Amino acid sequence: MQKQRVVFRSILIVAIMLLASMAVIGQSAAGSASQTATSNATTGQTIKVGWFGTYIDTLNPFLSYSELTAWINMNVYLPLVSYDAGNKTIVPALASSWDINYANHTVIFHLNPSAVWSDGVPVTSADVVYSYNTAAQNYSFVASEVSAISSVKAIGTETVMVTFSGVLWTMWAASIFVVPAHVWSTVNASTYAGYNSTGSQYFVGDGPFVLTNYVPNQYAQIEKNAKFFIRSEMPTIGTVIFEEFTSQSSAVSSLQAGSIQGLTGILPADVANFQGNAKFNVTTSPSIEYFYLSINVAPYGKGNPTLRNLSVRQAIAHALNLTYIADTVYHGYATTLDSVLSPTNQYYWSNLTTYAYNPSLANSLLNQSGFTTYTSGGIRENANNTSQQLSYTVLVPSGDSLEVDAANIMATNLSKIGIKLNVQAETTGSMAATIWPNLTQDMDLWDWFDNIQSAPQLLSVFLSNQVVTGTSDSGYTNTTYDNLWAKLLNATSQAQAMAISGQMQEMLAQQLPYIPLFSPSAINVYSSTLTNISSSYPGGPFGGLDYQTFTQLVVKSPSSPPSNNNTLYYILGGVAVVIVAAAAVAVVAMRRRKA
Amino acid sequence: MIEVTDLTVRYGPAGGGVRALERINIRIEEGSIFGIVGESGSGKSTLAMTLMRLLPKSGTVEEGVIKLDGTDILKLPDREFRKMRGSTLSLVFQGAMNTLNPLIRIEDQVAEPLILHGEQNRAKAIEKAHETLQLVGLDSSTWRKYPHELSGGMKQRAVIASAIITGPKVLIADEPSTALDVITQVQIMNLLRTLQRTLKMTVIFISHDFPLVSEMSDRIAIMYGGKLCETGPNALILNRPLHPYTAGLIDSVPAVGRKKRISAIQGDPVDMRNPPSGCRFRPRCTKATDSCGSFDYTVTHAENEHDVYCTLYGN
Amino acid sequence: MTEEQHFLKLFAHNLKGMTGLVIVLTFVMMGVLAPFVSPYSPYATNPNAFLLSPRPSHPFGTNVLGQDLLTLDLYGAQISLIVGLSSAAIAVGLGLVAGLFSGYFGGVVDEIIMRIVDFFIVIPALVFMIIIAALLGPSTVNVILVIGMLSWAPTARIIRSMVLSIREWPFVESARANNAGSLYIMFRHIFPNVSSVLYGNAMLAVASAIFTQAALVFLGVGNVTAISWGGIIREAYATGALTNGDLSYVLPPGFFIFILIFGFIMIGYAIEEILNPKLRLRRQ
Amino acid sequence: MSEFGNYLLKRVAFAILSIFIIITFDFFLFRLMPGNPIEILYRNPALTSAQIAVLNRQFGLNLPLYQQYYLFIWNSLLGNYGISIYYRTAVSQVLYPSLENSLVLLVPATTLAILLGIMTGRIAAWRRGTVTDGFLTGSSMALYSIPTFWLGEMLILLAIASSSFPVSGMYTIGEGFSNGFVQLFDLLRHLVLPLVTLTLVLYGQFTIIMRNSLIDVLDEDYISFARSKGATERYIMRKHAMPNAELPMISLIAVNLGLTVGGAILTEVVFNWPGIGLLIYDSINARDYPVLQAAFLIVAIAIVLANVVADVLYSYLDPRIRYS
Repeated sequence: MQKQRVVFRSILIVAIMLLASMAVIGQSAAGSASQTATSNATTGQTIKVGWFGTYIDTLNPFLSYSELTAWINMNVYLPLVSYDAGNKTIVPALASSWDINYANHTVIFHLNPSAVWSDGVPVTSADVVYSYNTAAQNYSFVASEVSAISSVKAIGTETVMVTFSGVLWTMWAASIFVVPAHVWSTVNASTYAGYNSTGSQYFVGDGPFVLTNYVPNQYAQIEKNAKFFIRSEMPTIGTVIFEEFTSQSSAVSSLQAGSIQGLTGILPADVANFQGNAKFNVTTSPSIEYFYLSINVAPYGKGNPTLRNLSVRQAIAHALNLTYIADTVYHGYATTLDSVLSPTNQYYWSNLTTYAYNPSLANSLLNQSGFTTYTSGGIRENANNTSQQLSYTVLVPSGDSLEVDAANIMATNLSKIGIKLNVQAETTGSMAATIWPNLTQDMDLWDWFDNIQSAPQLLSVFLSNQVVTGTSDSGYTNTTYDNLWAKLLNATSQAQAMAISGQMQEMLAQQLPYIPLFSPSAINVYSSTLTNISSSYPGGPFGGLDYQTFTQLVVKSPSSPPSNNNTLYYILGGVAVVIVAAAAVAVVAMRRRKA
Repeated sequence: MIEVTDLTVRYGPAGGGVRALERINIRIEEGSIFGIVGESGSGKSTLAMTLMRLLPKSGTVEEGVIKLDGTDILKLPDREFRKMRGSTLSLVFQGAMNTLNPLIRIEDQVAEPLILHGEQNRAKAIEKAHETLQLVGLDSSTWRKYPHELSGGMKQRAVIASAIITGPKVLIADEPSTALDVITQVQIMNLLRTLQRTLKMTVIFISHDFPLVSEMSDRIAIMYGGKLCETGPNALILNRPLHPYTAGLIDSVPAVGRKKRISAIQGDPVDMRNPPSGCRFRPRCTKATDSCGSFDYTVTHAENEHDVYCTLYGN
Repeated sequence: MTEEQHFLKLFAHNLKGMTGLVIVLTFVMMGVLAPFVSPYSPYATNPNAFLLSPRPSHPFGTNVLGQDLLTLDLYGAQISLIVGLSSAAIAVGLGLVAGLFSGYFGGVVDEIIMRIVDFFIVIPALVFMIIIAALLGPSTVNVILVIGMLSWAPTARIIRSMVLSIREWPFVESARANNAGSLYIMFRHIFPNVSSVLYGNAMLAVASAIFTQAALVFLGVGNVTAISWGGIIREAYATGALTNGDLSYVLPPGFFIFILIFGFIMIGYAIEEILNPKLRLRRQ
Repeated sequence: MSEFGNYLLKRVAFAILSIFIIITFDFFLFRLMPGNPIEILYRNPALTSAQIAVLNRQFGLNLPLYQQYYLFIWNSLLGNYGISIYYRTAVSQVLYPSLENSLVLLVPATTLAILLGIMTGRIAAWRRGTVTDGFLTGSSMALYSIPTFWLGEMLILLAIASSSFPVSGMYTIGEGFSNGFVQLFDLLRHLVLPLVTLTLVLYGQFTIIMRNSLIDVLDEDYISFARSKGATERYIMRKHAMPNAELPMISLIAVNLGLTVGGAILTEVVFNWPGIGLLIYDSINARDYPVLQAAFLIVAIAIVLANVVADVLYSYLDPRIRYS
């Protein structure tokens, strides 16, 4: 008769038990983390860095295209050479010296003899050969960076000879991480996630830190590598935790609450809140993020054909009030762009054709091209062919509200010269599906991360072979341009490479497949307990790609841990146990009374 | 003995609402069967509910006294009266289909009043329930069943068993057989009569079915529109109805051996929200006169405790 | 007094229903009058007046672009009402047709339709909507279609159960005996008798559509370029208005969504209460 | 009893059919929609067409549709959801931990909401028509109307202003917890805000369902009959009314699980709770089809199974079904 009570009660009990067991499972997962964390706790202080936007996808450096992964791997693996803080000069990393022979197209790297993996095994040329071969595999996401290499040979255990085609050798030498062959040869590099979730040893690396824990979608943790062989760059802090957030909001609130100490990507509108606060420091650095308006110029593309008219594109470029957008949307924390390479890139060419804000010039350009009549909605149309209307849709990633805002203002700008711009905010996935492979869009407002500052790699986006299933979202094709790229890859001097890339940038500036828009400043906020912060890297100290942030950083005063008063927890725990026990007794008593 | 004096019950707020019962006076002898007849809306179920003190929240007793063996049960504290409910006074419900809780076994439901009235030992209560079930004609195969497994007649027997298990003094049967087929109806009636005799209960039998009531009862009350029309011994009322409504009821019944044409009472039942002045039956009455409009329901005592409320009689 | 008049009279005396009606009408007015009463143009940006706190010139302050939040909040009523009403119309229309066919024809048709209904009732609708909206692309029309197409099942189930009983009523029998066509009987005879339930149901459908639209925009898969309350909340969430404690940014749009939904639910509940005094279970 | 067996068989058969429909649906939803999951990767300037071909092969996108379908069904049944496009590992590796985290939030929230809903629904029905009822029903409707994400944001505002509870995540990351207690309390502290949000928005509907269900039951004859037997109101509530009113709750709760999951997604996104809702949200942005497919599949199947369990439970508790 009381079956139902029993069932309801058991549902409740099962629910509670489930919760408890979940908690325990969650604990055990976290527990393994805390064990490794506590074991090394004496070696230094912990700092936590927040990150939002694109998460760690995989920690395998050959498969990842996440910026955060690149940042972590930078602290865990060494490339053959690297850059100094100004990002201009090549400095030794794994290789202590190198000999270049442009005539033979070879470079011979001499590895640092004291280089050693975190498990004690010496770093040898076999590791280099393994890594470069892996990077060249079909599945590798860095294959294009090593495409200029024709062979990698070990000449002895500490010397490697690489045969390459052109001057841009730094492009790969500084960006391909050398991984331990003795570990990686036991896994399938095409599916290996970059860590072994079952073993206690996550990573074997040769960088200043080793990865000690990683929970997808939540955090990754690196700790000082006691065996790091470049003693002068030995970090002073012990542990760095990269915590992933879904939104700026949750990251910023964690920063304010003191549970993370550094964060990039603070919105311009929020800067004022941190500037007046003694607990935080704010730095703004030039960003590697690069916003552009891509125009579908593909001859066969399904976008509005009027966009293939250069005068229309020029008119659009003249009509956009980029300074106003930078002021309104980014509150001044953005620089307007003129090239398809960001100004921080070594190959940025500054003497380019530019398009000043000039609506009347824009209007006359459109009048000259025959778009002289207007529809009832005030949209310009071709006087001879009224089906040609200057009405476009621009795709914008809905995830970035500032980009959407910018697009809306651009629509207002263009309406002044009789061009209708329809802003369509979509997830990046939907945008990709519209753009590739058929180029059905009119325009898209998107961004690149110009993350290889030492090479004009973004110029490859405009190659003809990128159009159908490549990176091109403008559909731009030009054989002269393609030939220049081939020449660039085979250039034999830095100056020659500079000149060619400048020529290519000028071609793009004249033909306008992209209208470069702006590069928002990277705004970093960090706790004022952190000192010796290097902010010379583009993107700022917590913007990724900065090797020196964690090797140089010093924690001034011990960051007070979030008030974890153990006694309080014991008391609370005791109270909870008493309450549960009392409830249990009450339940039993009640049942007995009923019976 | 039950004595109802000047009982007036209202639904709804004071000053407004509906008077479902007005100035009802009834005397029920101990050990007799008292029948109450009326169409729906006549107030007969309200009367039963008032006797059980189970009026819905909107219902209030405006005035009147109900005396059971000398105590005014309307004045008893709730707690005390609840002890009488189900032990001294029992109710058999109208609509046998839904009177039993679908989730509880028959024996448990029958035993429930015993447990509610202080029986500590469940096994004993169940045993008594089995006895009572047997008494009402349900054999052991039904005891552990659930209500939906029984037929309508069996369910009503179980309901009766549950009502009599405590050996109540008074059993109020409100339309106990309405939803049943004719044969089952007869069986239930016979059962009730037998039980009344063996257990020496006072039974108040309420129905809209005049022949059924008159067959069962020692005395009868006829109600219309919340008022009494006529009360008296069964035989007198059946043979010599005084009130035109009673006469109409009798005429509308087809009876074996009567040659007379059946005549239904013309008109619609009284609208209780807006009752006519004077006699409630006036708009439908064939013998209505002008004085009926100001009739104040003064009682006329005819012979042999045969009372009638009508302008045709008295003064 | 006709049945409609009787209904209206009861509704006019129903506190819940009238409260709901007043709320909804207020928001309708707000949407319609927004262009006339708004102090600013909803698109006017101002680089010198971003994230202002509330002040007489901007009662709710401004957003990151310097747009007046009061204006945006007023305009927000439009899309909520448009999406809410149109997708509810689709959902209720589909549910009605499915319910009528299922209940009237019975047999295999009924079995098939009811299995589909079961499927749609059980699946996690929001997950489904997020995925489809993300895949289809976020125009307002798409959002309306997605919400409408995925919310018809409860209506169908209720209509079917009503049709099952009405089908057996004498006037339907006699229409059938007179060789009336099935469609004719369904829409001429049965429909008027289920329409009353439909109204209550439709109100609740509007309420859930308004909620869903806001949720989709918040998650970034709705139409984020149109001015909507969900969009303002999303913006507040994304731009740190929350961490700054900008109440005037976050509070009004959410409050408006809440009150509007509440209004529709009250109306729906009142209609059900009137038509079914015993108050059966509400729409799931 | 054999009819009960038949009934069970029918329910299970329907569940299997539903699961099959869900799998099929899931498959075609993702294949027939515009866009190919690999396309999002086109934006990587480092990707060559040879690599795209490799990826297409890896994700089985180059096979004929019917083969993909066949493989998909087979793999789904085996719990093999393929490889995540974004994480480049087995989908189950990211899905299962998220699922677990979601349960930590969902189970207590739903349980609490149901218990509270039953409690207040009972009071409201009991005091039907009084001010108490009006207040409880009104506030339940209000809670039902509150947009989940907005309520969450309001709580975040409060929590930040009072710096009381953590507003993001599931536990303090990287904390060297000295013992299990501290760790559990850390989890509970993080659980507070999302739990309150989810419980509040779910609570309203359960109250109203319970109230209406109970009002129906309180009108039944057996309630009046029990009263005529001399039962106290408390006794009637406990013994007669509640069991009969709770019965339909069981299936209603199961049917409403879809809504519950919707609420959970919004809550997880707002509070950065690393559950399946957040995973879905992230996967939408990364267009990680295999993860989305698997997430949808697993949630839908879980709900179908919950409905079967509810049906069986219902029929076990309700003798009318059990024996007829």
